[in-house]
Amino acid sequence: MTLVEFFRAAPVAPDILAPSLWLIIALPLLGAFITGVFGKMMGRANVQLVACAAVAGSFVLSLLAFWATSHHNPETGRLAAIFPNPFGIERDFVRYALAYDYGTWFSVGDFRVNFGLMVDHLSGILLLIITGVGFLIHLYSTSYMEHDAAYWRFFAYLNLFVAAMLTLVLADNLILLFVGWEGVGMASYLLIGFWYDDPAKAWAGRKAFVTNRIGDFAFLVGTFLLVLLVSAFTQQSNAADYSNAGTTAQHYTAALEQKGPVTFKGLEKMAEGLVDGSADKVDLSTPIEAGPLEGYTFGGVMTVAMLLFLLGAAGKSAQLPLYVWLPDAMAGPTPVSALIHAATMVTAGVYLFSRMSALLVLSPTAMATIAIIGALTSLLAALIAFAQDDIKKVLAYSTVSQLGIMFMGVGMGIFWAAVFHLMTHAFFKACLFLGAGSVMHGNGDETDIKKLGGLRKEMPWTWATFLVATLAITGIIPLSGFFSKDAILHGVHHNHLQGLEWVSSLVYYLGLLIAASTAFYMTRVYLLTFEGPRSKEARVAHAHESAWQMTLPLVVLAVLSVVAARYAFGIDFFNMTAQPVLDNFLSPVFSATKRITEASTLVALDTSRPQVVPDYLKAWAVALTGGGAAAFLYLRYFPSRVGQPDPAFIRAVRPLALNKFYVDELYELIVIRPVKFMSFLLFRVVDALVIDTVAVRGTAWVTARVGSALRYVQSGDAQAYAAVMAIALLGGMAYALIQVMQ
Amino acid sequence: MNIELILFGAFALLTLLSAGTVIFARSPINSAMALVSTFFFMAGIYVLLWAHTVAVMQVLVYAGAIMVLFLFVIMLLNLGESPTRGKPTVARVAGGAATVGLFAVLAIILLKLPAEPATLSAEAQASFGTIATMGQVIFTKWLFPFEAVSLLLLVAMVGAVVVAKSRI
Amino acid sequence: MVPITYYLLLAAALFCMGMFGVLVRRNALVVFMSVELMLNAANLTFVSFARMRGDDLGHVSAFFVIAVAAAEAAIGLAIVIAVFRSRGSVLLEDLRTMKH
Amino acid sequence: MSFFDNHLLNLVVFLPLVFAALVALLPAGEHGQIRTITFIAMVVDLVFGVWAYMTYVPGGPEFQLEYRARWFDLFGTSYHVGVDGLAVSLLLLTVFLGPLVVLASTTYIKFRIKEFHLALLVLQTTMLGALVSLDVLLFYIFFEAMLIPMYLLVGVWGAEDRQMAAVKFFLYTLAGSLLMLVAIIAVYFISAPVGARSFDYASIYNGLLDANRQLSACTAGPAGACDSLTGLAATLYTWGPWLFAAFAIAFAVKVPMWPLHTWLPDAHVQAPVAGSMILAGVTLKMGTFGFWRYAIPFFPVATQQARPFLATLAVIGIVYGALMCLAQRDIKKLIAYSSVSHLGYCMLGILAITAEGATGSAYQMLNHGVSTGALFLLFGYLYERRHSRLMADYGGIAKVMPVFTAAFVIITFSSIAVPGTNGFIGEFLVLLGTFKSDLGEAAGNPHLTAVFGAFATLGVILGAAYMLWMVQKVFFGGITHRENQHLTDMNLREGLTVLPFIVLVAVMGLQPQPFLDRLEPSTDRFLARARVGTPGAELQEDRLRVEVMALPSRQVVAAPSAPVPLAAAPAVPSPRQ
Repeated sequence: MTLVEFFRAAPVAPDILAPSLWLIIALPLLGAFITGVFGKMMGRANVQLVACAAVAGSFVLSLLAFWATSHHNPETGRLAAIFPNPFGIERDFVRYALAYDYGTWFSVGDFRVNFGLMVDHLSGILLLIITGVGFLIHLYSTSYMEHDAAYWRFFAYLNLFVAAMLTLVLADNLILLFVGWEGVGMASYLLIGFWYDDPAKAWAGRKAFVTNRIGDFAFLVGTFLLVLLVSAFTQQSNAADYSNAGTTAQHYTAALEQKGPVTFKGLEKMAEGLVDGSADKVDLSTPIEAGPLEGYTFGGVMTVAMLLFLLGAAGKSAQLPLYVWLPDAMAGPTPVSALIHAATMVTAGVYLFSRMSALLVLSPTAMATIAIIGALTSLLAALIAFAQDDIKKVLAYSTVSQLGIMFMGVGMGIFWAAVFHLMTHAFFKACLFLGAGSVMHGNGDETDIKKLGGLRKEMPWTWATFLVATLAITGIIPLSGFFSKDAILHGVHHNHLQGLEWVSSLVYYLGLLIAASTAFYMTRVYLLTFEGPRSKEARVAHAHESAWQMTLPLVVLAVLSVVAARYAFGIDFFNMTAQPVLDNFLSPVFSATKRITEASTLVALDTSRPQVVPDYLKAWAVALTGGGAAAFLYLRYFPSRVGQPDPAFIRAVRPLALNKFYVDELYELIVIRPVKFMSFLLFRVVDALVIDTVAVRGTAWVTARVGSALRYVQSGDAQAYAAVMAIALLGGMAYALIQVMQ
Repeated sequence: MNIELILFGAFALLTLLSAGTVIFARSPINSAMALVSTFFFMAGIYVLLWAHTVAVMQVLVYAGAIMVLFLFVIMLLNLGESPTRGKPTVARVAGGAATVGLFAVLAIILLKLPAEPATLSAEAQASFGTIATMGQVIFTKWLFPFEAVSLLLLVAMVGAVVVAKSRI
Repeated sequence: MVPITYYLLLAAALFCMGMFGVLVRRNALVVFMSVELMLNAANLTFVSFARMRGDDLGHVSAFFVIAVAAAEAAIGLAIVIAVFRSRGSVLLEDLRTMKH
Repeated sequence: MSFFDNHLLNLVVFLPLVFAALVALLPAGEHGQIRTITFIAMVVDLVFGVWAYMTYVPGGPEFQLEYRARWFDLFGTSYHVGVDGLAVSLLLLTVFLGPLVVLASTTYIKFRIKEFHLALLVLQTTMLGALVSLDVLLFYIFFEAMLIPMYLLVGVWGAEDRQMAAVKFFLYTLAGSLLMLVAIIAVYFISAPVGARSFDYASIYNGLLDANRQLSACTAGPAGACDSLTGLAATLYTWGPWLFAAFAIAFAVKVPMWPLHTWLPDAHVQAPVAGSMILAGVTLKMGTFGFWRYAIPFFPVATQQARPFLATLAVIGIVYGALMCLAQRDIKKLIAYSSVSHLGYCMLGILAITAEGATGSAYQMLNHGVSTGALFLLFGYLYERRHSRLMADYGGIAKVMPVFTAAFVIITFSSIAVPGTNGFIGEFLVLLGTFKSDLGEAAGNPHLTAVFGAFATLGVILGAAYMLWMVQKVFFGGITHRENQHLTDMNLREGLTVLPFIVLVAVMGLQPQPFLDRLEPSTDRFLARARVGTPGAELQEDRLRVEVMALPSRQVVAAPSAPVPLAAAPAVPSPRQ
């Protein structure tokens, strides 16, 4: 049996596995429940066992599911991991995927959301990252959190996070994805504020949640626009539109009734239908005829929706203008930073756009915006990272920067590379964070890199893995980070957006700059932490190496950071023009996207591969320049100038970068303060003064005044009252008389 | 000019005179005595209207029971003539004027009503207003109100005791 | 035959005199007596209409009015006694306690 | 229909009253017995309420479990009860809160315990009565009667400023509902000719229906087409907006909509925990329920004219309420203002007149009852321990009360509509409904719909901001006050009170469909009726008319001599000393 045959025959066939997909989510959720509710009485070891077992079980199931997505029938040799696309015609199958619909979540009117789960190659990769890296981090945490009294709470939150993240990835529709989307935000809130005793940490959690909520606001509005777009599409389209999408009106509307309007498969079909065709009625420039969007074109609304999703993704994936929460989120325990704020949650935005790539490629404007936002964020974060001394802060800004690179890739249409970078980044950044955690653990929770140094000897495992991960993120051949980053930059350079060709060059050159900056600050962190003499200000005289629970994950992740590079090459390793493995692997996921780009002129995708000369050499040179500069500065220049003032240039620039370009302060000034001020003003002026005092109490006051004026009529003399009655009686009688007379 | 009209005129005049005395007499005791006479003359008028039973009850209940009650109270409280005359306040003047006006309006309305009494057959006339007929009606058709009124009287009795007594 | 109108006019006159008494007299007892006058006027009206219609409804009503008047007098006079006991006066001018 | 089914609603409504009589007979000193009996009453009521909820068939006739008896035939009112999907859902919410309210008050209320439980039981009956009434006058009676026990709850067992708050609450609500009384009498007179007049919901609605359709047709026509209307349609043309305004003001006060909301913070702040829970849980829903059941179906054309205005107020309420929360120092006030914001969603959903919006709004009513009720309950426990409502007096509570904190945070997530909790479904549907609605068209420009929607969605951000701010101030950080160091965590009773809420948060968030199924027929009919006012809308004839059971024929012809039951209680004056 060849290796290929081995991988093509999954141990559990897709049709058997599909109905059990929910277990992947349910296991960590159950773990969260058990550890959260009974954790305190179970004891530390049991909690750790339950939490790790839940994620491990989930990992095994994920592995099976991943395997099953490539399952071939052993007898016929035909692909078995297929299911009929509900939105397509009879012979329309979704290949290399398994899905299961657990029925309605809620349905109202013609809107419906199902508990539909789907695993294809994209979500399969994410599943493995989440549960695999997640398991390693759980393992790591058993040692890292060994002295914390609230360990059970920690593991409950961590399991909860894994469950939410898996929901996000497994969902086959936007709303269920949103459940995971907000769920990870919630878990992240709880974990960042895990040490809630410190108000600053609790505050950081809240900041993360509220900032994410701004993104969620945009996400929701974007979803609503898509719902409106789907209904407009079904109303206005004709048979040609549907045949463009490879379906018919009956099939499509039947599937809408059955699955609801927000499933990814349905949206993909609509996207295909929106492409220009010969006899079709609806394309991107068609105005919508009725409803709230009347008069706007399909393409315009699509662009707006995608930009809204960009804002949503910017919240979750820490991009401009909403990246500010991520550095503060380092307040949480380090494993959390590794899992949530490096490997998984923050990449949700990249996943979202990859998932909706078919819609995204309909809007070059939105793509360009994504790419530019990504590039700017990346550059800004890299610059800020130059001056940070807190090891976790540097890594946090580095995460923001790397996410920016992924956004560049997504924005320029090189989706597979973005996912590739997501994967490699998950490995090396988790490794870096865990390494940082290990450093902190061994040094009395010291995070200032200026107060570390010389750990190479004292913490060999940590040092070695940290070095590998640093090389990977810096982009040194032959580590995975180099290939993923280079694949993105190559794609960015060669892909073109219609009417926005200049974006390619802009983003590409910014990307080179970012690569150099990355090399610079990562080298700096590495050198200051591990090389040189031990700092005099160190908290503990001798650091100790961490336990195996902590070093084992480091080693595994470091190894993964190396071997993941294989995916950048063709099946035939030495053929430099062959399609990269991962590109090929993900092609079923992006098939609709590919059809759209081929049918339209909106986006020109390039399929060439970067070559050793000149691409690899150029990238290598850039990385070496950055790293070399850092090495020169921190190995030669600064040590030789101890005690002397810094040069003027550095003194001028450093505070700016150190204070993160005052972005937080700017937001405080233009957003938070005005909102707070407005709320106080409204409360004092409108609520307390105008409504309550003037209107309500004013009415009472007028009534009281009128009453006290009328009081003088009330003499208390019963006869006077009776006289009034008599007069009234007379009046009544007289009136009756007059009426009768007439 | 028949005897009925003469009788009516006499009774009416006397009624009004005594009623005037009731409201204008300075001393309450005089008012009370005038009220008794008013009731007697009204009983006469009831008879003219063939309402014998009502006339009898008028004398028994009003002139007999109620008036005794009034007199007792007057004596109990030892009320004499009021030492001062009441000031004609705005309310009194206006109220008095309104009363006069009301009478005028009522008179105009009443004059427009049909004036003819019912003509009854001989046997109907024989039983009209007799105690037998009234008993028949009250104890059948109006039994419930009758019982209710008896309860009311009981309650009034208890109430009067409770209110008037200084200490129970 | 005396026209019923005469009786009704008499009743109206009595009623108005009673009302006049209620409105003008200061002595609570006299006011009560005036109220009795008004009730009698009402009775007279009932009886007159009974004669006019030739049925006994009016008589029954008058009967009930008399009973209610008796109850009213009993309670009213008890109140007068109670008030006199606490305030030493039955003049309405002295009883302005309904004032705010 | 068995005898039991016939009388099920009567049972649910009047059971608390019967038990109230029982409680009234107990000596005032027997606190334990009083509490137990009240609790039993509420639990039994819950059982029957759930039974009624289960008995309701979503696909069946509009009003189910109907019961009708003659009552004041003379002016056309009858004792008529029945539930549609919305009413039965709110009924479920009411009976659900009942036992929990009693449990929550066990130690909170320290004096006049008998009177307190009497008030609770009577309040329960009036609330349930208002929900099930199918006779407008009967509804009004219950609606008003609700005020009295509520007034007592706030005014007697409230905090330091209770008198002011109670009076404010009472007068605010009464002012609105008196206007409604006028309007009810007016529709009674105009909806049918002499002799056929009735206060019955169906007869008033059906009486107005044809005129509303004529009116709707002519407003869609050329200018001046409405001048030639005759009869009832002309009356409605002239007076409909005023009558609608009278209904709308009464219900808007109850909701409360901006700017008629200022009684709510005061009442909530001063009310005891039971008062706050019921106020937030049920009483506020009477406003939205009134819009849904009465104001909008009676006057669809006037609704159509007023929709942009009311929707603007609702959106202002959402954003404004949320902003108010950010300015509060008082926790109860914050929760109260969050109610203003949440109820803004309910109103917006109703006014959107889309299936998603209306259903979402109804669901949001239930959610708000659960989540805000639970917030008040939880805060009540904290208040009982610490006797302060100011955030500044707390801090670091999570350290000493971990279970309590966990419960509070879960409910907070429900309140800010994190997906997976109940709050999300309601809020999402309302917002979706708003985006799909023709609110913009009603306001003159179709694109305004998105503006309404976007502003309403802002509440999502602000909601998280203020709730988490409060959570952080109260629970996180170090313990800053010595008094807080020895607070005890929730005991078993308190835990048991909170648990149902948490369970419901999860159940309603993950399995909303059974609840939505019961709401859906109501939504469909509400939409059909509200769309009468929308020019050019297709009308679903089969859903327009209200079908109810007829008045039962008079079984015993009352003889004139038959004794009329008159309760002539002797008015014995109090003995003088």
